[in-house]
Amino acid sequence: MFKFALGRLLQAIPVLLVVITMTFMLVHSAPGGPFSADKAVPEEVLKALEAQYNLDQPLWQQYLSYLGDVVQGDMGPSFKYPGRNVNELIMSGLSTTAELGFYAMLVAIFIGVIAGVTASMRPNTMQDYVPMTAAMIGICMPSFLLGPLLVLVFGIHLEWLPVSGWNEIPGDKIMPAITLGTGYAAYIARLSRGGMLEVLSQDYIRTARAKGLSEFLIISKHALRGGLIPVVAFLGPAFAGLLGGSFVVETIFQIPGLGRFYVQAAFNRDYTMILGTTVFFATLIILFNLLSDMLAIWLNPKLRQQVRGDS
Amino acid sequence: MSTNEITVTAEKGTSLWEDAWIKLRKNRLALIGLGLLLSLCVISLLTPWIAPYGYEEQNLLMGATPPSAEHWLGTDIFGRDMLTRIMWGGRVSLMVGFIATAVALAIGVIYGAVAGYIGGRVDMVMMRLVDILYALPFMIFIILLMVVFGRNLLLLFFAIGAVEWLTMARIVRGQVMSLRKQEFVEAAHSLGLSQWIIIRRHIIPNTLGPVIVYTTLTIPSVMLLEAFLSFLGLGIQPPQSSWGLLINYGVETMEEYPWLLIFPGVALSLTLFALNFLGDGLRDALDPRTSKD
Amino acid sequence: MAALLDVKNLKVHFHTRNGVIKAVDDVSFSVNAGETLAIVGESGSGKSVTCYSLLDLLPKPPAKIEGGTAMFDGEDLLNCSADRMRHFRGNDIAMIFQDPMTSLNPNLTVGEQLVEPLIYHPDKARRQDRAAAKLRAIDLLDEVGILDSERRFDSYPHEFSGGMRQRVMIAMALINEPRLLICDEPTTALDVTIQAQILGLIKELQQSRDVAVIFISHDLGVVAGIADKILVMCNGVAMESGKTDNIFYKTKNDYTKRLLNAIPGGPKTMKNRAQARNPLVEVKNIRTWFKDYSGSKTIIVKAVDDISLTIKRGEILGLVGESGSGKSTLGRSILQLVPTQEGTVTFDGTDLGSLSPRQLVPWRRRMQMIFQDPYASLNPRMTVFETLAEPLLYHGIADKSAVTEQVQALMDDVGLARAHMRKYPHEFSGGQRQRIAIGRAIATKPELIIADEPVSALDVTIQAQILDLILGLVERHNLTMMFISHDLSVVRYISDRVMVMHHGVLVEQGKTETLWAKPKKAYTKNLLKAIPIADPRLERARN
Amino acid sequence: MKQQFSASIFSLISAIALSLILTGCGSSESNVESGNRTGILHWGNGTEPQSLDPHIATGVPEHHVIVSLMEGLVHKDRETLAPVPGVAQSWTVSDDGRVYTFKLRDDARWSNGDVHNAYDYVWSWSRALQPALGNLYAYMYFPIVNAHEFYKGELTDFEQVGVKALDDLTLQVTLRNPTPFFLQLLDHYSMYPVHQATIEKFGRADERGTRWTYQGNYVGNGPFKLKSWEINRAIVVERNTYFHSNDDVKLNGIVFYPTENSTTEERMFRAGQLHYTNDVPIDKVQTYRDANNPALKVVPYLGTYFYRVNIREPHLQDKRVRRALAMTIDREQLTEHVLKAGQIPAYAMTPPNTRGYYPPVNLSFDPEAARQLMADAGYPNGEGFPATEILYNTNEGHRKVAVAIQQMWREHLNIEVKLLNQEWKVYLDSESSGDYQISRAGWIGDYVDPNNFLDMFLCDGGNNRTGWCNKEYDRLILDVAPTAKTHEERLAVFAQAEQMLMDDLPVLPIYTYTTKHLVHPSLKNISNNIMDMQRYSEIYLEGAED
Repeated sequence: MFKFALGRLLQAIPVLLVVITMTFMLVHSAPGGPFSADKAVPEEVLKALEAQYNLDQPLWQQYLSYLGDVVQGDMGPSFKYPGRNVNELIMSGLSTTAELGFYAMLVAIFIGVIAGVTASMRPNTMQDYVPMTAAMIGICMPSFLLGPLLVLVFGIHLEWLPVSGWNEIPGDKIMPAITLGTGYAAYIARLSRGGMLEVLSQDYIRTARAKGLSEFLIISKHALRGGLIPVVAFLGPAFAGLLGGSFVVETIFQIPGLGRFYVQAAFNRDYTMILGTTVFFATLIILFNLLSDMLAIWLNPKLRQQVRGDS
Repeated sequence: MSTNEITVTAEKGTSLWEDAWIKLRKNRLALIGLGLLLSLCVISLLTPWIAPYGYEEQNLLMGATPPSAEHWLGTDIFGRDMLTRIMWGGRVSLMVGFIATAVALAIGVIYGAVAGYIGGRVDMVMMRLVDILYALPFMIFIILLMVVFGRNLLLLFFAIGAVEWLTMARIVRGQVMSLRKQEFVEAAHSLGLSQWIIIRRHIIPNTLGPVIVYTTLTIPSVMLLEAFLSFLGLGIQPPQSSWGLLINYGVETMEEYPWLLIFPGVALSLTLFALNFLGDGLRDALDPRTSKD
Repeated sequence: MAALLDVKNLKVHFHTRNGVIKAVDDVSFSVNAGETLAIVGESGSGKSVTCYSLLDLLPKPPAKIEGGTAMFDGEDLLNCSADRMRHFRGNDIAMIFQDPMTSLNPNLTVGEQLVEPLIYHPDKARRQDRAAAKLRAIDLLDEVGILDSERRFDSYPHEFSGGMRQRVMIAMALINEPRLLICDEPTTALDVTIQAQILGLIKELQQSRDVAVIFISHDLGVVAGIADKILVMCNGVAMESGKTDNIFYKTKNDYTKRLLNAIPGGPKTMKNRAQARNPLVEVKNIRTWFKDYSGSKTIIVKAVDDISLTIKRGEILGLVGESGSGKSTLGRSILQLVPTQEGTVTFDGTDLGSLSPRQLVPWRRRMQMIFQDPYASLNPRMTVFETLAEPLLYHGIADKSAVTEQVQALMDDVGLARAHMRKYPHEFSGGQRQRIAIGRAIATKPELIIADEPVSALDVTIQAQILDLILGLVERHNLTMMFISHDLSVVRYISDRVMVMHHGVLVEQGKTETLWAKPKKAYTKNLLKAIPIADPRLERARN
Repeated sequence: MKQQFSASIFSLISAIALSLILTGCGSSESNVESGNRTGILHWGNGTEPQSLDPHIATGVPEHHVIVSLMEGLVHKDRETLAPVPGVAQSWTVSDDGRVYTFKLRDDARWSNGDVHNAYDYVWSWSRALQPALGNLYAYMYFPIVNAHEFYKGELTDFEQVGVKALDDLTLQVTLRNPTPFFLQLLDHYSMYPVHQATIEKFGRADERGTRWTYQGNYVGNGPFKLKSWEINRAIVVERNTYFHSNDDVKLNGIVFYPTENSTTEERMFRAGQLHYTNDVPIDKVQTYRDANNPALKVVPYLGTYFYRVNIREPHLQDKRVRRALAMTIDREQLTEHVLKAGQIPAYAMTPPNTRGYYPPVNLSFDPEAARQLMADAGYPNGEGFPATEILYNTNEGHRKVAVAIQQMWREHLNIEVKLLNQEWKVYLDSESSGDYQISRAGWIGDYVDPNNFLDMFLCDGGNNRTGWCNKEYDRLILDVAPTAKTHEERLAVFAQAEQMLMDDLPVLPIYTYTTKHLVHPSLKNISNNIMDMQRYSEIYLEGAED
């Protein structure tokens, strides 16, 4: 397992390097600099600002010094928030976004797996159609629509939940988590239905049935493990996507997360911040894909024993 | 029980599509989906002739009126007829949905198939490239595209295709990795067929099932992505509109003028369900291994 | 004495969109305690459906039991509640399935799966705690011949070989001391030596426990030795039933006769066409090793280890070995379908290993392969025409205008009706599919064909037809063939010369009849001894 | 079969889970209720402030926070905007209007207790004029003698700039010209003092982005002090006990929320999470109006929404075309039916009643005359009019205006105009590089004076961007107006200049902005001035009314 993980991490190095290089070129060739504003910026001020952030140096020199800093773990100062550096901004947003992502994932897995498993038990009956139709709606319901809908119903009309905020009022995490998780829940429902249908048609399910086990045991003990492997494979990319895609939800609910930083940085041409968040997200994507692969291995006893030797 | 205990022998040979059509015809949901989709397409095609009003025709005095005999689906804040705007929006959304998805499909399937079939180091490099593209800041990328190439609908297709093909490539690759170990691929290899012919004739057609399902999921997300890109300035410009944009605007006023959200939402949902039913039906129908029962 | 199980007028229908299929049509039989009933039939005969319907294991819909009774110990199995059915399943009636590879849950240890019927017993009074269940399970594992049972209790199914897994399945079936054991083709997926062991084990256990056994098989040879009674089924209908000896020696039914005749037995009847000089293929010291990267340490699998052989022009060389012996890899190595580490393969004087893939293309035309599984070896999305036309067009054997004609000729050659040209593989039966695959192999007019278990997935009557087709083609097209099989009877029936492979090395080779008469190596002797004989008296005499 | 049973188990579990999620918490005390009890104001503040350094910050959200933390020499009356004493107790102006002498309060203190005196201003202003600091509002200082020269680096000795501390409590400022709006400038945060010791503790005086603005480090002189600053979450300020008029301050603290999405903000207000919103979504204004909801406050704003016309474009060079375009924008319809928030149709650049100034108006909605002008310009009935685009930055409001105007021009002039929205920074780039034809723009006054609107269109004005240049106009703004003897005379000069601008119409004025806020009834002493300035030291909360 260790060797496997190490190999994948080594592969990540060139990937990250290319990501940094391409992003660097992208952001520096995008129109509008970090200091352009609707009120004209006097030439001398612009020069002074660019000098402060080394933007007056040739591009390759900026690139090399940026790379040097990143290798040492320093992602540089933010252009938009003078006095803050990218590292601390990412860290401040990360914990929130990670927490939001975690809850959303819980919602997604919980609802998704239940719906998918329920549907798979009686394919092509109402027990299948109802949750799967709901899943279809969930996949297609954009969060910019679901979020406000939830807010209007539960926040404003019923007054059960706070309409915004994070860690301020109890219960303020519920609606964001549901809003963010629903699309993934729907996807997981489809995946787990497919996986379960596949497994339920396996010979060993018939064996279990012939042994006289109850249907509940058959589902929970024999089928679930194999049936959820597609879900596990989806979790890694999904979690990374969740972190990246949390922007809309963070905006709707005023959550101080990384997604907002990222989008604000792009709009503000906060070069270092864009680069920092991109590198960070790329790392996350690689890490979570790795984790989900490792989980898939761990779930499969055959693969698990093969890799146990050296971990 | 083993499936080969029930074998139904068909008397006359049928082509893949004929065969699929026969099976599809028996799937009521898929037929409904197909019918719905066709009628939406026909309406879109005929919109310039059958739309009750002009899509840009404003009447500020008639702003945001609820559905009435005059305006069946009400009017937006400029007094433009919603039915007309949804019809015109459908033209854009359906076109973007289908064409951009087709672009993503073409690139994703070929890329995924090549990576999965060749495998080894080539696969690793190709998949790392996908990782890289996944990681790049999409918004900056779009803004750059816009600036470098100007704006037009073609670019919109390109931008959307550029994002959506990545997942498609991953799915196809996974499929191909398992397909290439199948005996019929080995048989093709032993016939001395070139790799490209094997990929094209033996591998890609057999990935149809998951590809169709993913495609039906992609089309709606493409339509919503189009709205986001149009928002950023890439893609269509007012007074033209699309379902995605209409929904976007509708969300802002969903308390005041709910019909501005509901009707475009219904149009998009109908398309989605139609696509989904048709997609599931097609997947089953196009799989020659499922008997025609 | 009332029979333990008495099935009367069982009718099972499948309701599909294309109409009703009568999978089991008015079948009756009975089994007594201590008795073995064999239900024999080819695929589609309804033999498995019959037994699954007893334990309500059929998917409903599409299956529906339309009529009949199945009295087990005075209770009708076809007409009891789902809850009551759980009391029968795994307790009074246990089942063993065909494929031990897929019938055990790969995610749970065998121990866990073994104790389940005990610790989740539907009858609370008979439930046991885990520790007691474990002891019982370990005892049973010992009994079915699993060594080191205590340690193996915590192993996963993939750590067992096929035969061992089937032993686990048997132990699992016996754990609640059932009174009726239903074995659904329990040995079909196993090698011949293992098959003999498992058959012996079932027989032994049955006698020691006095249970009734229903033994489902497509192979009359297999049941000859163990069945007391036989029921022959075809297309859902019972063709003939009676005592074993009566079925074999006083056969009444035509279908049963055909079944018996189709069993390959005896030597080859065609003359040996091998030309002594100038062999077509010469293999020298070939080694094909695979690296298994999946483990922590890279394991080298020596699939083919230092084998030399020659194939003479016009001969049929049989290659025999059990699963994992490397026989398929050897075939693929000769055709350059897998990379080899060492050694040379010379085809008609040319060293194939020295050619680039592009240079190899014209040679591929001259040597072809027929694969084992006619379901997997045909592209499901290509019609017969497309499958057969592809090599013709690709190698320039036919141009577009003549290709239809040539494909038709090929179809005639392999005995396929021309009308089927535009159909897809799934519309054909297994035998017909194998004909398509053979057609594809001979399309390029090759000189050498390597046939990798071409008949092992087929029913016995179809198997006989395909073997005759192959023999006919060899003669008509002057083919040279390497025929790979685990089934010694088949190899004997078709080959001029035989090689025996075991663990990647060549054990023994010689003229077919010489080898049969006087095997030199112990391994070969064991192999030959394990062949089931479709003759109850001979079988009984053997034991 | 048994499947029924397990299915019901699954649905049971999901039902329990759902109800747990939904009823997990009851409603507790809202922000507004607790705020009213504890004297904490919950304030919707628009976007996240970028910096709280008064010499670096730009933007309205920054302004709100900084004025709660800092105080200038002079500030404005919250209704009349007339200068009232701040840190300066009193001031005198010399007869020629060039020398201001400020007498400072003797009880002024920094929020850490340090004495706050006239020398702080000399040091602070010298810092604000350091070119390296990148102070975008440095031009606020340029009326001061030699300030511009120092800023450009032509002078290095700050002694020569017209700022002197005569003693601890006396500050003398000498201006280049009489500048009637100078006292107003002093209330702009770019002229606020900063605490020298704190800044030097965290870096050089001219170093941008040091940590002195962090929570725990920040030292100000205003009614509140910085308690915490969590980006994208909230900025919290609390009572500054060293503030000279602490006894008069009623609020115990303010929480500034970044509310960049006005739809969300409005929902927060409805849910009792805010006392005050930064904005009201366009479509909600009507709803609040219809319901006669007293929370809605719409007030005219010192700002003009207009379209720039790029007169470097050949077909837009003809001022008849520009006039025709300007005459066919039905501003009444636009403000009444599209914008619906009390915006005032604008027929000139400067908003009416800017310090007594009413701009000359020679523009009206007249499609008939406009068509004639177009025909004269060679485009009868719009024929042959080249393809033209309206550029706007991505925003719902801008889109609405553009869509309506597009249709008006089509209807009245029969010309096809395309719309083009661009992301903000791209739009800025296009506009400043002249890569547009017609572009939407807005200008919000920094101080109440026509000068602030009119000096934009000087030939080399950085914010001109239209290519329009008129030497006579430049002369009026730069030379004639500053030397005017009386206020009236000065206004007459501006009127003359604006008349020239409106004759040529390089810009098409559309409407005068309004500010829209939702204000909780418990919030008192909220100001309704045209600069949308609030005095946090005067605001108080009345106990909850519900």
